[in-house]
Amino acid sequence: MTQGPDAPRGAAPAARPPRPSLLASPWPRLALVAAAFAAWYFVFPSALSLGITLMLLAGWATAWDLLGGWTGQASLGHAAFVGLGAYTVGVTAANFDLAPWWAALLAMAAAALLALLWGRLTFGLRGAYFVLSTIAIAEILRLVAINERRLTGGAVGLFIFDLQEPFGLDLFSRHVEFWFSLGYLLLVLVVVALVTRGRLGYQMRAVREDEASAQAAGINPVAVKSWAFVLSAALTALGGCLYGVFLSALQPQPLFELHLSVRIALVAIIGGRGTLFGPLVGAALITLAAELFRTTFAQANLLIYGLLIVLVVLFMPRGIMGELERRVVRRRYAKSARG
Amino acid sequence: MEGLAPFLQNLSGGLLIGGIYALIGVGLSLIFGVMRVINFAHGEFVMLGMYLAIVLFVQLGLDPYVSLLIAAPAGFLVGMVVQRLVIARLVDIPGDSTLLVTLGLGLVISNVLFLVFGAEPKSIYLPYATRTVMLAGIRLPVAQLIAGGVTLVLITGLWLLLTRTELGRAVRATAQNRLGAELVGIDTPRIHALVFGVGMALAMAAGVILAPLLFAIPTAGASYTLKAFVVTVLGGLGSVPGAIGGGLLLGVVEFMGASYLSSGYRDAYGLFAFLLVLLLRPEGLFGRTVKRV
Amino acid sequence: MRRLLVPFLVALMASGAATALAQESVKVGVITSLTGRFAEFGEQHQAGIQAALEDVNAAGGVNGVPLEVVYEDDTSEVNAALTAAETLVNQNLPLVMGAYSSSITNPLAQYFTRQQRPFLVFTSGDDAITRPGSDWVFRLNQPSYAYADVLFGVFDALNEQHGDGYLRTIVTIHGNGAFEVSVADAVDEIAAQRGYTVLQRQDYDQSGADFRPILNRFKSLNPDVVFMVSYAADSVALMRQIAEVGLDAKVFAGGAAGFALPNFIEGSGPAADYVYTATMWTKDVPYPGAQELDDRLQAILGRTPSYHAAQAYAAIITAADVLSRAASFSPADVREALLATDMPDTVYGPISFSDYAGYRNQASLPAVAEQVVNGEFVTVYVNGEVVNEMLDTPAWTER
Amino acid sequence: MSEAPGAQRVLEVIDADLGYGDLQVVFGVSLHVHRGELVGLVGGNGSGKSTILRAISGMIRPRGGSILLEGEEVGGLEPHALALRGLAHVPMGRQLFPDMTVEENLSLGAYLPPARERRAEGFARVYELFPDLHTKRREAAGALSGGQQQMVAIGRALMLHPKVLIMDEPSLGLAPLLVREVMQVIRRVADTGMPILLVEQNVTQVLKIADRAYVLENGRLVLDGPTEQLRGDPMIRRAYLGL
Amino acid sequence: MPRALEAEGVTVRFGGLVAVNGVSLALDEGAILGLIGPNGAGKSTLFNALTGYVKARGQVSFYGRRVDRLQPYARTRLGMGRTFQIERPFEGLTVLENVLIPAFLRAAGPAEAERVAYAALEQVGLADRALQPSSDLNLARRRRLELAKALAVQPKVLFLDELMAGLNPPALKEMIGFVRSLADSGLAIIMVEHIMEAVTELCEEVIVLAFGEKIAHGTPQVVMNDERVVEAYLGGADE
Repeated sequence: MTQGPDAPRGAAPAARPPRPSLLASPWPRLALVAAAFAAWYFVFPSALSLGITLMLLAGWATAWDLLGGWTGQASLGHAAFVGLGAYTVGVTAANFDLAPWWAALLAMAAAALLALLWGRLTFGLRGAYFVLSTIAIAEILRLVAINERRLTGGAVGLFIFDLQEPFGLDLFSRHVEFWFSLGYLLLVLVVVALVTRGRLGYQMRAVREDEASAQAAGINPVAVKSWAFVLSAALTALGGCLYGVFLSALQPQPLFELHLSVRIALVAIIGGRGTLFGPLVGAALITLAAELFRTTFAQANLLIYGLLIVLVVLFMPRGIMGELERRVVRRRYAKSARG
Repeated sequence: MEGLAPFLQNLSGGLLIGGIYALIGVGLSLIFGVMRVINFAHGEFVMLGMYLAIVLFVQLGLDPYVSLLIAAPAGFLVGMVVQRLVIARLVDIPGDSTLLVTLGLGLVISNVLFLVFGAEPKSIYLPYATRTVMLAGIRLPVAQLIAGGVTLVLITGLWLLLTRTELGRAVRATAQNRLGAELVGIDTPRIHALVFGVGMALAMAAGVILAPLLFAIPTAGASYTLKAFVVTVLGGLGSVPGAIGGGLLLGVVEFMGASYLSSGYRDAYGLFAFLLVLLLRPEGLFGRTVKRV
Repeated sequence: MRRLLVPFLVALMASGAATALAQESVKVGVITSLTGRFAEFGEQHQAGIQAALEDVNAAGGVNGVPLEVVYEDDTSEVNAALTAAETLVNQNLPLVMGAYSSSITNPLAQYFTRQQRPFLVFTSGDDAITRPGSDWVFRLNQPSYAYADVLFGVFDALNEQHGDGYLRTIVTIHGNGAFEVSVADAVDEIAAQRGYTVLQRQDYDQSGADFRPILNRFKSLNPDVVFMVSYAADSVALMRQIAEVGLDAKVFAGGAAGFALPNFIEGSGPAADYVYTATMWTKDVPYPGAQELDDRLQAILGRTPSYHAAQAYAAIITAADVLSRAASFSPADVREALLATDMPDTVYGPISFSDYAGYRNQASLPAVAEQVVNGEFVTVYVNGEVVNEMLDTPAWTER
Repeated sequence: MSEAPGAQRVLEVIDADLGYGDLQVVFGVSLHVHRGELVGLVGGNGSGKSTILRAISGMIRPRGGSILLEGEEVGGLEPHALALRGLAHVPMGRQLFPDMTVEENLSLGAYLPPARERRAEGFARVYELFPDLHTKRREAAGALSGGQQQMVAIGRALMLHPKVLIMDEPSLGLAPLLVREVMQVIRRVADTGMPILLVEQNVTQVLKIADRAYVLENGRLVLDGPTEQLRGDPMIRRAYLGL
Repeated sequence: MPRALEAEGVTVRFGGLVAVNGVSLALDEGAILGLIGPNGAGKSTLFNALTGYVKARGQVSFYGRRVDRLQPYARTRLGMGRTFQIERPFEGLTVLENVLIPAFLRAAGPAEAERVAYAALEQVGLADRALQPSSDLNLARRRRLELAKALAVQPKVLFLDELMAGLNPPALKEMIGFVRSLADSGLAIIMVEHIMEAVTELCEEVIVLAFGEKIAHGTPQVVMNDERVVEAYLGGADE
């Protein structure tokens, strides 16, 4: 029992082949992503808005995936955090002339707090019940944003006219926004890469796979889910801040909509839940396809979400990157078994 | 103090709209009870029913209450096909795959409706749709009364089907103990297809009934899905009588909230009730505490 | 991903190449909703633009060069609109116009202001677009304030006819979108100025098509005027339910797009009768060529045009006029030309841009009031004058 | 009621190899049930009894050997196909429909068309065997005592008018007093001429009521024969206690 | 020998049914305690009560510290490791990742966790399959993986729930030897087991449960000859 099938009992540990490590570095691929988007800036200088919306959606989906993919608690209420981020920048800039970087910190803290409370209340719920509660909570926030005019400007909305400039950068310039969005996307990817390679990341996976077994590994599922939710919410809200500046005119309808929550979730699922780059791939696929269809196939752009998600769930249940990674894992094992 | 008559007026209004909520919710609940599938495309099937009623009215001049006879069987067939082609492949897979697939189906349906009918809201005008009758000082709208009546008939029919027929017993048996059902020779996959069909027939029937009352908008399905969830969670997921109670309750809560508090938060009242029930009594207000169906 | 990217690149480059190639025409950009939930208005816009281009180019275009429109579809969504705006800005078009929904036009206005490019709004009514406004944003259509203003003109005229005190109290019900809220705000503002009392103001959430709780409440208040602000679907549901609940008032006023569309009458049936509605343009307005334009639009669309088509028509002829006068096509010069606009005789009324009542670069056109009579819209009030008889609204029990 | 020479075999398992995934649990087991016979299949925990039963009732597919019902191969058929052919199963844990009445539960036993036509006859037979159920026929099955629930489970199986009845651990989870009661019920059913294969851990009781028995140990048959011969056989002790 | 685990009057009720009734037991460091009894006797329920997976009345102490109010994960952290009767690998993960998860409990960082995980995998002979998806493992290897996961938390008391079931004779022999070596290294082990061969070889002490009650306690030889035990196994209810 204390040895592999072939090794004789008591074989010196030095005789075994070098251990293959799991901790293959994600950094080269991250650098590739950074380079690709940087290239976008120079190759398509006339499509910066598209790049910004893509990177923001990818960032949200990657952040969503911390909770929905790595921890297995799908949420259909993440638009609430996008809206929270955008409105925090808008409200603080309009009323207190607060610098946007402080507003971003405030938004992240507020989102984290909301997630903590929200999680405390709902993590006892299982499966579908949790999903339903996320929809309900985001809906309620939308109604609050509409009805509490003094704070949010209500349906007419809130306009961001002036923002303090960090290092003399005009935050309203698409060029500056592009690099900030890229920075945001990379930040989210780095955070997710670090988290998922470490203790918390493995605890999240354990909770996703089997809570009882996770407890047997000494993991407190509620604590792990709360951490995942808090991180996911704070990162989503940070992207929401950028989006708020990008729009400069904030209205409850597009920001808090169920539609946005659904889009964030579906992008991550199509790309591959529980993979570092899956949400990014999903966002890129969907955004670019929608842009193509916008200019060529006109109306069908929302249809593709529906069709893709049905096809992915039926035929690629792990999503695009999930299936790819699984193949890589199998191949790597086959190689290590041969070598 | 506004007096008793307005209160009764509001109560009756809430109950009438609640009846329709119940009809939307009961199909969702039935499907969950038997198959453990949360159907996120439910509201889109309601929309499908509305559009079918509109097309039949515009093309053939059929009164919506007559087109029920076409819509319900059509819903049944479509539901069976969807279940067989898509959901049956996923029923035994744990996790949220059926939830996602129905979410995707909903998007497909609403966008196809959109491509066919455009974004412009569609409605049909029936002369009796604005008539009312007075009953003990309360004004009751004729269209809603008819809708309530049809709802009553449909839900009673469903109830009789479930309790008085061989098939209904088989459905309940499958819901309560699938292994037991298979052992007595019930073809449970067939029951699943059937139940999904019935659920969709009810959803489309609800759409038809709503057609003279409301406008059809391709993208409105999601809000009906949400209503259906609220109804079923209030009543207890999987419980048919619970869905009726939940629907009526939701109607009254919304109506009273809009009347006496603020109408802007109308939808929020239902959602608050929903969250409270979810947190404090997840088995639903009308469900039993011990046993799950 | 690679397979998708390639055609995408090709498309992007093609669009760039197209602008570089053809300089034998003057191009202006139009951002509108060709698809998505506002597509029906995009269609109206296209019809108006088509008619206007025919006229402009028949009359020699822009100083002899034909005028051309580059359409960008915003798919009824704000992200796509901003992407489209960037595309147009990068093509260095002298003027961009748009869009239908205020929720899309607001962020667009912010964007063009930041880019310091002129932007001409011709349909969105939200006050906030030009109040406070900016140097770069111009609007030729009436702001939401005008919707309320024209109906108060009707109320004043009715008070004059029936003696003071005929109409004093108002209840307002409105949707919670940006536009509806801003009309309802205008109602509060004007009522306070002119001595009316708003007894109650209620909003409702999107497609919350059951208004009975609100209407029951209104009924107990016995208002003189029921002021409604909502889009198409809701306007029909509202009138049907008002009839059903038996809410009586001396005036039912519909202060938004929904009530002025043919759909409203089709959907509401006889319940639509006697309702006053505000609209921005009709074939009956006392401007030259209104009837002919209406006929042409009808021919292009194959159905009754809405005022949005006329607004789009006005936008194109304004653009042609502005560009003909502009010293160059640089943003600053086009802006100067816009400021100097003075077109007294357009089919949409006199167009010039000025600052007034807190607005900036806003055309000051009055709106038009109609009343539904026997299932037809009848123009009753234009430019402060009663042009047709205004009928009293009978109680529901007497209809 | 011992084996009559030439009596027809209603149910026969020949040289079955069974298991789950890559785990083989049962090795080359053969057994049979004659008409009118109550046969016990006994063995300790994890000896493979339930696996054999699952294979017979179609819940798992045998990987080797055959299963014959009245001489016809039925290995690999789905449970409801087996039910149609006259094999009724009283499952472990009873698997009743708890929110339905006793009568509805019984009625569902005759769900399949051939039995449906003889439903009245079935009710009469079950109520005669179990008068208690008749008095409780309007009560929810979930509200009955464990012993009564077991009667409902047996009754439900009988409603099928089966050719053979197989029972999986009917005594599991029951208090000692109820175990005896249930065993007597099973004997009574057998006395009506119904062939029964009884899979049971409680060897003492089985050896008391059954006509014949097979003893399993670690997935292999170690002993079989008429129960009077088996009682007191030390092999049984060994099979159970590993001593 | 320090007392590793002590339970006093543990009682579990499911609705009206008493699944475990007032069971007490004690376990010393380095000892192996067997828990046996017929199907449905309440062995697994008792296990779940001791490790915190079901609500129970009564006292449970771990090295003198009361743990009966603690959540399962908290008991694991103190040093109570367990396997599950139906082995539950984290299906979506590789073998190494499966063991990495519990290994993180006492490791300072990923590198150390990986070392601990490899050590556990080597102990059970799965190191060469570290990168295989765990869903591809056969039953015997899944068992070993289950054991490696329990070992990776570096427990002081190990709960083994039917670890031997379904193993073929050579694998069984190997597993018995392995469990013995674990006890020799100072681990206290409590095992639910049906394979009598394993029980008699490993346990110096066994507790017999029937109908939720402790009916016998002693060495395997003594217990197995106890008439009440024999009756419980062969089915009592005899006059």
